Amino acid sequence: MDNVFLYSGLYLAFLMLLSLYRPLFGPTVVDRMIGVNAIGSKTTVLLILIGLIFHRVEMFVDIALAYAMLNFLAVLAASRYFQKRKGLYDEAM
Amino acid sequence: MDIIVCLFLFAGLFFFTGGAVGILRFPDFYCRLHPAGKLDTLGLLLALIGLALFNLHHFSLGTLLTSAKIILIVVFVFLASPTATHAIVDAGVRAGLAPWTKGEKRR
Amino acid sequence: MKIIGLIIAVLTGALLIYGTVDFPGWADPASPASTHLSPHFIEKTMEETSVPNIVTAVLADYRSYDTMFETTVIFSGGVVCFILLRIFRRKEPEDRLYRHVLTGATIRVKEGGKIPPDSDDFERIDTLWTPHDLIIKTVCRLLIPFIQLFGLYVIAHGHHSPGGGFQGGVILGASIMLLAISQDLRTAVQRMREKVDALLSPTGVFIYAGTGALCLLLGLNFMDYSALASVLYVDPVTARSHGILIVEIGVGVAVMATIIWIYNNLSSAGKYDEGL
Amino acid sequence: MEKKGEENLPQGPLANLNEEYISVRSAQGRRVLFYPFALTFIIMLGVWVVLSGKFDPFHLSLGLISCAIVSYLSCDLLFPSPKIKGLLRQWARFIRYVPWLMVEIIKANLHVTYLVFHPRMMELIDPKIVKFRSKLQSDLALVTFANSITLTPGTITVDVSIDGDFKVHAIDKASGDPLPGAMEANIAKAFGEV
Repeated sequence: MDNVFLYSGLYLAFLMLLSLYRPLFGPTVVDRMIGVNAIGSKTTVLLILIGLIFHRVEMFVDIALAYAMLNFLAVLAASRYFQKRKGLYDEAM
Repeated sequence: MDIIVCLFLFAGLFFFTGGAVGILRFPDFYCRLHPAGKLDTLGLLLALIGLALFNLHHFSLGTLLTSAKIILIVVFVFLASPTATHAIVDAGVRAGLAPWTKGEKRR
Repeated sequence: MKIIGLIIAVLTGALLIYGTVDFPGWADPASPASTHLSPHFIEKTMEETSVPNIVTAVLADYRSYDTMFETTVIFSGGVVCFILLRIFRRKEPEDRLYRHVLTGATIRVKEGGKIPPDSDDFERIDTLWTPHDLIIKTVCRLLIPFIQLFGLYVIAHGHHSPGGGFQGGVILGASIMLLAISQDLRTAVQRMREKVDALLSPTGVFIYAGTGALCLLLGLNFMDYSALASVLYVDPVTARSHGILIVEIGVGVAVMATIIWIYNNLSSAGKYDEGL
Repeated sequence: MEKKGEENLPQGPLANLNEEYISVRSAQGRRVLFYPFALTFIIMLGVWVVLSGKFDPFHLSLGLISCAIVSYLSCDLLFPSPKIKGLLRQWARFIRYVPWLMVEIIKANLHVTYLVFHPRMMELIDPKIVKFRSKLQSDLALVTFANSITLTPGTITVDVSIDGDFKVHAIDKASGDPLPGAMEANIAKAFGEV
C-alpha cells in the first residue's frame, strides 16, 4: 500500500505543478487566486498521504487541518484586499 | 478492503485531474471557477474518505478518532470551499469582469 | 544615504558568511552537537521531562531562555507597529454612513446628525464602501468558534502533537482576523478591544518570564521547572512537563494578541476605522 | 445578524425593537445568555474529544477550560438569536437533506468532468447569468442554498442579496435552467419553511 500512496502523492504533486500555470500566467489577479486555491486543496490531501507513508497520520492530520483553515483565510483575505484596495486587472495592463 | 480504499483514492485523483485540466482549458475566469470549486471539493472528499478507511486497518480507539479527524477536515472543506469560491467570484464581479460568452476569443 | 545602507548590508552579510566558515560540516556526525547534545535530548527527554515530543521539550525547557526572547521579539514587533502606525488624533469624517440592518438601506448622516450609537438597528459602515456579503458573513460566523477551539487544542497538546504556543497563537489570532475580514474591523475590535490586545501581549511575555523567575525564587536555576514541584504538588519530572505547558500558554497569549494588534494597525493604517 | 422578511418588520417606531434582533454588532454590551452558552459548550466538548483523543483527567480538564473559554468568547457567533426552540428537530431535518445533496454533487461533478475532457469543450459550454428570486427566509437557509448551488450542476452563486435575490453563473443551458427547482423545495423542507 505504501507504494500506492507514494505514487498517488507524486501524481498530486504533478497536478499541483499543472495548476501552477494559472498563478504564474493568469491574465487577471483573480485567475491567480483560483490557481492558489486549487493548489491549497490538493496540499491538504498530500499532507495526509505523507502522514500515511510515514505511519504518523495522527500528527499530520493536525497539520492538514491547520493548513486547510489558513488556506481558507488566505483566499478570503486576498479576495477582500483586491476588491477593496486595488484595481483587479493585471498589474501589467 | 485495500481495493475499496484504492477505488476511492483513484476516484479522488481522477476528479483532481479534471480540476487541474479544467483550470487550464476553460476560456475565462468564471468558467475556470467551476472545476476549481467543484471538482477539487469532491476529489478531496473521495480521497480523504479512502484514506480514513485505510487508517481503520488496525482498529482501535486511536485510529477511529484519527479517522474522525480526517472526516472533520472534509466537513470543514465542504463549508469553506464554496465560500472561498464565492469570495473570489465576488471580487471578480465587483471589478467589473465581464463573463465570456459564446463565440468570443478565449482569455 | 541608500548607498551607505547597501554597503552596510553587504558588509554584514559578508561577515556572517565568513563566520559560518568555521562551523562544522553540514550534518557532520562528528560535530560536537551530534556527539553530545542530540543523543542526550533523544535518550533522556522522556525520563527527564515526560514529554513525548522532543522538539517541544527542547524548545520550552532545554532552550527556554532562547524561546523567551523569541516571544519578546514578537511582542516588540507589535509595539513597533503600534508606535509607527497608530494615529490618535484625527478628524471625524464629515459624513458617516450607516446601514439599516433589517432592510439593507444605506443612510448618510451629515456632520452633527445623530443616530443613537448603541442601537442594534443601524450599523456603521465605511466611507470607502464595505461589501455586505451574506454568505461569507454567515459561514465565517459558524466557523470561528471551531477555529478557536482548534487553536486552544494545539496549544494544550504541544506535548503530543506538532504544535505549541506559537502555532496555536497564530490560529487563535487568525480566528479574530477572520471576523475582521468577513465583517469589518470595527466588529472585531469591539470583540477584542485595543486595550485588551495591548495588555494581553505583554501578559504573555510576563507569564513566560514569571515562570522562570518563580523557579529562581524557589531556589533553583532560572527556568528550571522542577522547582515548581513544591508549588504544584507533583514530582519534579511532572513539574517540568507542566512548566512547559504554562510557558506554552504564555507564548500562545503573546502571539495571539500581537498578531491581532499588528493586523489591526496594518489593515487600517493605524486609524482603526476601515479594515481590509 | 438576523434577517427578517417583509411581514416580520416591526410596525411601530424602530426604537422599540426587542432582543430578537440582537445582532453580532451589539458585542459592546454583550450579554452571555445561558442556553446558547450551554449548547455551544456541549458542541465544543464533542469536537474536543474528537480532536484530543486523550481521556486522562488532566487533558479532559484542559478541554473543559478551553471549551468554556470558546463558549464565553463566541457563543453569540454560533447562536446569534437566543431562541433555540426546535433547533434539534431542524438539525435532524438538515441531516436528512445531506444525502440528497451528495447525490446531486456527484452528478454535477460527472457533468463538469465530461465537459472538461470533451475535445470540443468550447462549443458545448454557453455561460450565462441566471437571475431569480428565492422564497427562503432565514439567513442560514439562504446561505445553504447558495453554497449548494455552488457545489452542484455547473452553477456558481455570484451574488445573494438579503432579500433572496440570486445571481447565478451557469456554465451551460442544461445546468442553468432547472433553478431554483427541486433544491429550493428540499432546503425549504429542511429548514421548515414550507
